[in-house]
Amino acid sequence: MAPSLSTEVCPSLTIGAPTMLASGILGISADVFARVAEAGAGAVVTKSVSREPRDGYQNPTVTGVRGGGWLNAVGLSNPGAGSMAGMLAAAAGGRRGAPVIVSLVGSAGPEFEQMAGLFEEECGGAVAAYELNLSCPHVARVGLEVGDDPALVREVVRATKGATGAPVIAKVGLGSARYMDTVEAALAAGADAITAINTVRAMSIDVAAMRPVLSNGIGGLSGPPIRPIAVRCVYEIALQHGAPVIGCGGVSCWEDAVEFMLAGASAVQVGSAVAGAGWVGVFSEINAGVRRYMEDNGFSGVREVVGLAVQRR
Amino acid sequence: MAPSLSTEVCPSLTIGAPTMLASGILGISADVFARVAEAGAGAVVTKSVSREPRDGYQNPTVTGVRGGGWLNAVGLSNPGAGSMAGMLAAAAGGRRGAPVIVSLVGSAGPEFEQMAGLFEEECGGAVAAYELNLSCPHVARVGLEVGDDPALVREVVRATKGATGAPVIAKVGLGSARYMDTVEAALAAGADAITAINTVRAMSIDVAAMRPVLSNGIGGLSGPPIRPIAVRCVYEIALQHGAPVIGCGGVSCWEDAVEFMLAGASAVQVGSAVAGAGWVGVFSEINAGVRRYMEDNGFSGVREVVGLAVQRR
Amino acid sequence: MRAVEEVVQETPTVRTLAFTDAAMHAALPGQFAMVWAPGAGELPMSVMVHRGEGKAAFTVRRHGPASSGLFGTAVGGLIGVRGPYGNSFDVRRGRLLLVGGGTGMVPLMRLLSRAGGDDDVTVLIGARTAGEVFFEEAAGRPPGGSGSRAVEVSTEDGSRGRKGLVTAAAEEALGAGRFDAVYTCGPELMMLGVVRAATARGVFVQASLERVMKCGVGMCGSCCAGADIVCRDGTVFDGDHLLANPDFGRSYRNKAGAPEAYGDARGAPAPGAGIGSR
Amino acid sequence: MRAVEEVVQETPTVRTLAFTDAAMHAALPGQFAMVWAPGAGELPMSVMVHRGEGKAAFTVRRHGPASSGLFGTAVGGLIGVRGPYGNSFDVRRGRLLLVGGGTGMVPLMRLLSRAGGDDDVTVLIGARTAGEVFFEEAAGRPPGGSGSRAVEVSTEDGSRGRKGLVTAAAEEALGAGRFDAVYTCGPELMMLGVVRAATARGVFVQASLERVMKCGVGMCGSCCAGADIVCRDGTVFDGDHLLANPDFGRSYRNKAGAPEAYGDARGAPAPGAGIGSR
Ligand SMILES: Cc1cc2nc3c(=O)[nH]c(=O)nc-3n(C[C@H](O)[C@H](O)[C@H](O)COP(=O)(O)OP(=O)(O)OC[C@H]3O[C@@H](n4cnc5c(N)ncnc54)[C@H](O)[C@@H]3O)c2cc1C
Ligand SMILES: Cc1cc2nc3c(=O)[nH]c(=O)nc-3n(C[C@H](O)[C@H](O)[C@H](O)COP(=O)(O)OP(=O)(O)OC[C@H]3O[C@@H](n4cnc5c(N)ncnc54)[C@H](O)[C@@H]3O)c2cc1C
Ligand SMILES: Cc1cc2nc3c(=O)[nH]c(=O)nc-3n(C[C@H](O)[C@H](O)[C@H](O)COP(=O)(O)O)c2cc1C
Ligand SMILES: Cc1cc2nc3c(=O)[nH]c(=O)nc-3n(C[C@H](O)[C@H](O)[C@H](O)COP(=O)(O)O)c2cc1C
Ligand code: FES
Ligand code: FES
Repeated sequence: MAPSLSTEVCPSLTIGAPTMLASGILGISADVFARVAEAGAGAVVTKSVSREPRDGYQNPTVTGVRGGGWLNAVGLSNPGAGSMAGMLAAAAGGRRGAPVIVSLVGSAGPEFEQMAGLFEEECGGAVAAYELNLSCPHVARVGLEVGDDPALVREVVRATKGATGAPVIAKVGLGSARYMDTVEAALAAGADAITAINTVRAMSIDVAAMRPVLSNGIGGLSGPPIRPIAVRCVYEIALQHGAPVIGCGGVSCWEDAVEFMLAGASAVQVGSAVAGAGWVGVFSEINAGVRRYMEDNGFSGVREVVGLAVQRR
Repeated sequence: MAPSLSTEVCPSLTIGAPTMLASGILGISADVFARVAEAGAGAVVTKSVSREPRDGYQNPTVTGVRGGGWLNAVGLSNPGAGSMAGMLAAAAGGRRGAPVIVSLVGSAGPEFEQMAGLFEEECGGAVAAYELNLSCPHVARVGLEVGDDPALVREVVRATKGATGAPVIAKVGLGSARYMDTVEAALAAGADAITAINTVRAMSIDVAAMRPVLSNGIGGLSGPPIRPIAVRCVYEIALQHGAPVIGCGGVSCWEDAVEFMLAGASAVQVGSAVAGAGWVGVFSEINAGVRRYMEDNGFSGVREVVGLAVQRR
Repeated sequence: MRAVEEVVQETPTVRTLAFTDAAMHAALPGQFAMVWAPGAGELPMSVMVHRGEGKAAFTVRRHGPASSGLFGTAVGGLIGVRGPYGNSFDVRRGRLLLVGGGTGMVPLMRLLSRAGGDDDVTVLIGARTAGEVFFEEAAGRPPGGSGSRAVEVSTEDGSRGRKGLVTAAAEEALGAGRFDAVYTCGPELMMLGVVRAATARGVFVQASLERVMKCGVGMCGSCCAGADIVCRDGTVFDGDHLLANPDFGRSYRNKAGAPEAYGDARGAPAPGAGIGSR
Repeated sequence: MRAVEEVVQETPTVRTLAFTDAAMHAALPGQFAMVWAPGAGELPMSVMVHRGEGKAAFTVRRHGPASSGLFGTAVGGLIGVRGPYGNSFDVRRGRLLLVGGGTGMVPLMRLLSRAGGDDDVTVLIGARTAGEVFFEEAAGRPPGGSGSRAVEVSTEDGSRGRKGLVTAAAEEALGAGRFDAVYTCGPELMMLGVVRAATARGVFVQASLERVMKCGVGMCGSCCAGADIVCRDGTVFDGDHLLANPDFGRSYRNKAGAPEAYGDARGAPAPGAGIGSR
């Protein structure tokens, strides 16, 4: 029997393939979500939405990095929770494709509570889970500034949990505090899973222009450069907490996906790799590779792979 | 007039070229230091030495990363401060080449004081500066575990300063606390300059072996992947403190070196890049490129380049 | 970064900046670049042809902060150029109709440079007023072979060429003669008119869409239109595909990513509506 | 990772593990790989020849934890292989003398496979006792051309071949005949003897050094000898260069990187001294 790609992300969320579209990637259109699902993604995560729409920063907001990877500071431009909820509600009728995970970003509990409440009201059935962005590294008062404050993390997770019965996933990153404190606070407050990691605070300076490339100066590094850092975090979280983890950071081929699974991730998110030659074809390529790996090694399901490298050297 | 490559690292340390050999790279032999100096390095930093010799971890201790960069956990293997001091003393007679910066690693003030005292006694004149490794990410009780504790950082810097009149450089990295606290503590305690950054805690898992590659499991990521992170740190330190900074992390060509200088570094360290095709030839290649850049842009010295991108977007 | 080597003033508000870049020189007609004017911003720009080995250019209209920064770059000034991105026009042979509005003429000029010497090409240029017409002479330069080049200008105020919208000129041309292919670039409602007119007559037509673009490589999603990612699926689309796209001529995503309607949606074309100032 | 395809028991404590790897197959004589036995460790290993397209092998003596892990890898077991690293022997034509001790025979076997069919090669194999001799037959296989292959074994206990150290056999061979080049690999004090003997007679000689190796790529410095970085400048060095290296035959860096003396430094060769068990 061919091994199954389906994976239990956390007890209340099982998806058909272990590759998800990461937040902020092609993430504002339900039509595009359907297309990414057809391309093989087991779930799609929306762009992080805030209570009010945000224009974000001026271009340059995205730049390739010499030596590999991407740097971005789009500044959390997003149409706002209301617009996103409306779009998902409209799309829910003729719904095709994979579960949609809504990413929320904000500064305090009440905002998250309001937004989750709004989605539940407008399109509750269409939201498979909420991912809380506690880790965007380049926007003031949100993201890492929340994630770096364990008390605030608890407040935000509790507020979201209070507004929905859907699983709540905390997305953590490397900030200026111990990221493990963020993980602990989120889990203590009831988070169902952890996504690790977001982009890493970084900068590119153009030597001819003699100034930072991004209009915001500092941005977030993504792509292959951060993969070994992300794998380490997934491994540490799995080792210390045995909690459900979604791996994110630099996944661009099946080996990367399997590496995260061995480290303890029950699914991976794919972000910058869609900029590669295969574009959204990267999902089916990764899925096929993961399936082949399971076949070749006699695994019947993803669960058997997850965490195999933990405590094994 | 051709621009000069010489650079003032900090008021009490001026070197002939802005590229240094990073600590832990080819760093245990005075004969090799002389050779690296001939290859163009403006200074060499020794392997971090501890009070007692350390065997370090078993192989695999170094591994290339799929997609770029290196991961290592050599476990601070080093011959000990006594052996290193003896070697430098013996070499000091027929001394050729660039200034030698001695890297020290330990857990508390007295250790640093003792080691610096020993070097001062045995070969004081041969030591151009001390670099304190407050940032090795994969050995217990030293490195980041010291760097993450600002009180300990102050103690260690003061202890070293008390034992020598030579400049003391604090090498910081991304640990689990705010690295800027480490910078602030080190500067407050009298550090003459900051080296940023060390390797970043990371991991590689082999999908066929289904286990971490390094015998220590977790190691430190170096090379091009960490450059944008390191540039960001140098920029932040220059912006917030205006302190002398030495850039380290992923420098492999002259553009990288200039990028760090524009971000505020008065010199750069080159580590993993010596594993490249040009090997130790990388120093003269970078120096030549930096000189050409200064010529093309009408700069007469390194100082005019340093920090140009700070507060400029 | 590329140094600007030559600046041509096309109209008081439009300039062409030429530079050397092998990849841009080789760009296909319709492809674009992300162009950075340091300190001012980065914008998507169609790659313009420029004579000379390895040369290329951008033709920019001064408008907001980023385009003004680019417009103001003098000879010797540096611009950042990444790309070329996107697909390109399917350049057919025979009788071709090109319909351009404003800087929408840029990709059409590159297309024209790839047209065969034996092809008969009619170029319709739309502008508000005489002073805003550019590329008229270059578009009319006779080809090497047996083919022909005809250029007709439409201005809204009638100060040059025929008075009225260029869509009217396109309707007329399509009614009067047989064309093998139609290509259009300009304000979206103009393109909607041209695509409809050509499709109604069963003529192959392609249009190049404009959207907010941040990455240019199919990652950020800012450029989406319906299920299409314009920077990667496009910017050039076939007419029938566009007419099936619920957003074409109707709405675009603003900087926040929220849908915004084009003026009088699917109604009469209104030049200048939509994003950008192209 | 590579799957082991074949295991050959050379002696009770030495095995050859063959696998498929194009880069290792193409390795030059003297080059080495970093070989990982998961869970046991990673070691530098000379690349051994193996018949068949794309095949290569390692020949390992069981000793400490890492070599025992590798030795114990069965057919189908996985090993990690990175490289090939280092330089290689300068393979000359004519009358060649190869002097190997223990697993130092491995790079010499690859060298032998590159020797010309018309070359006359004498191979001197040193071992402690008869049961530890291997590659004797393979080394003696006649070449394709007009050349010859002569193999002479020395054992310390005289249980096979001549009794005594292989350095004595080398001295004798060098005294008896004219050689165009001498190549040696094995315990460092053995190599010191061979290098001295050849140099004294003005014969070109090369030796392959063994040091503690962590990276294999000239980065970590663990393999330094004098001003040489053995993994990158070597492992093969010319005799005169070695005799000018203050560490050759005298000291090596232990795992901490501190210098340690070879037994009776620069004195009589003592097989087995130094790092590793090669
Ligand atoms: C594929 C493509 C090709 C184009 N080719 C040309 C061309 O050849 N010549 C030309 O003059 N114009 C072209 N444009 C339009 C151009 O990109 C700008 O939209 C236009 O110049 C207006 O910019 P502005 O600075 O005047 O901004 P405004 O319209 O005043 O907007 C303010 C700011 O918004 C941002 N912004 C505006 N438009 C965009 C956009 N499309 N994507 C991302 N950010 C934006 C910029 O930061 C700008 O400064 C093209 C657009 C696309 C999508
Ligand atoms: C270029 C080169 C080629 C070699 N080729 C061969 C070969 O073809 N066949 C063969 O059997 N041996 C070869 N060796 C020797 C081999 O690398 C080991 O030194 C030897 O196998 C002993 O390892 P051990 O596990 O028995 O360790 P011990 O000698 O017991 O040492 C204990 C541990 O130290 C570490 N260690 C030992 N030697 C080294 C080393 N050189 N570098 C880094 N770490 C080390 C390992 O973790 C080892 O398990 C070669 C060595 C070099 C430098
Ligand atoms: C252009 C861009 C926009 C992003 N926007 C968001 C976002 O809105 N919310 C979020 O949680 N992460 C965002 N991210 C981070 C990604 O979701 C992901 O965590 C990161 O890119 C690392 O994964 P990758 O290496 O696969 O790209 C964004 C990343 C990129 C490149
Ligand atoms: C094999 C290896 C050993 C290292 N050992 C040390 C060390 O002993 N002390 C130290 O401060 N940094 C050590 N480092 C870190 C480097 O000095 C440098 O900070 C890091 O590699 C980033 O620079 P790079 O990207 O140029 O390699 C080591 C790095 C490597 C790769
Ligand atoms: S501009 Fe980013 S996806 Fe098109
Ligand atoms: S083994 Fe690392 S430098 Fe030679």
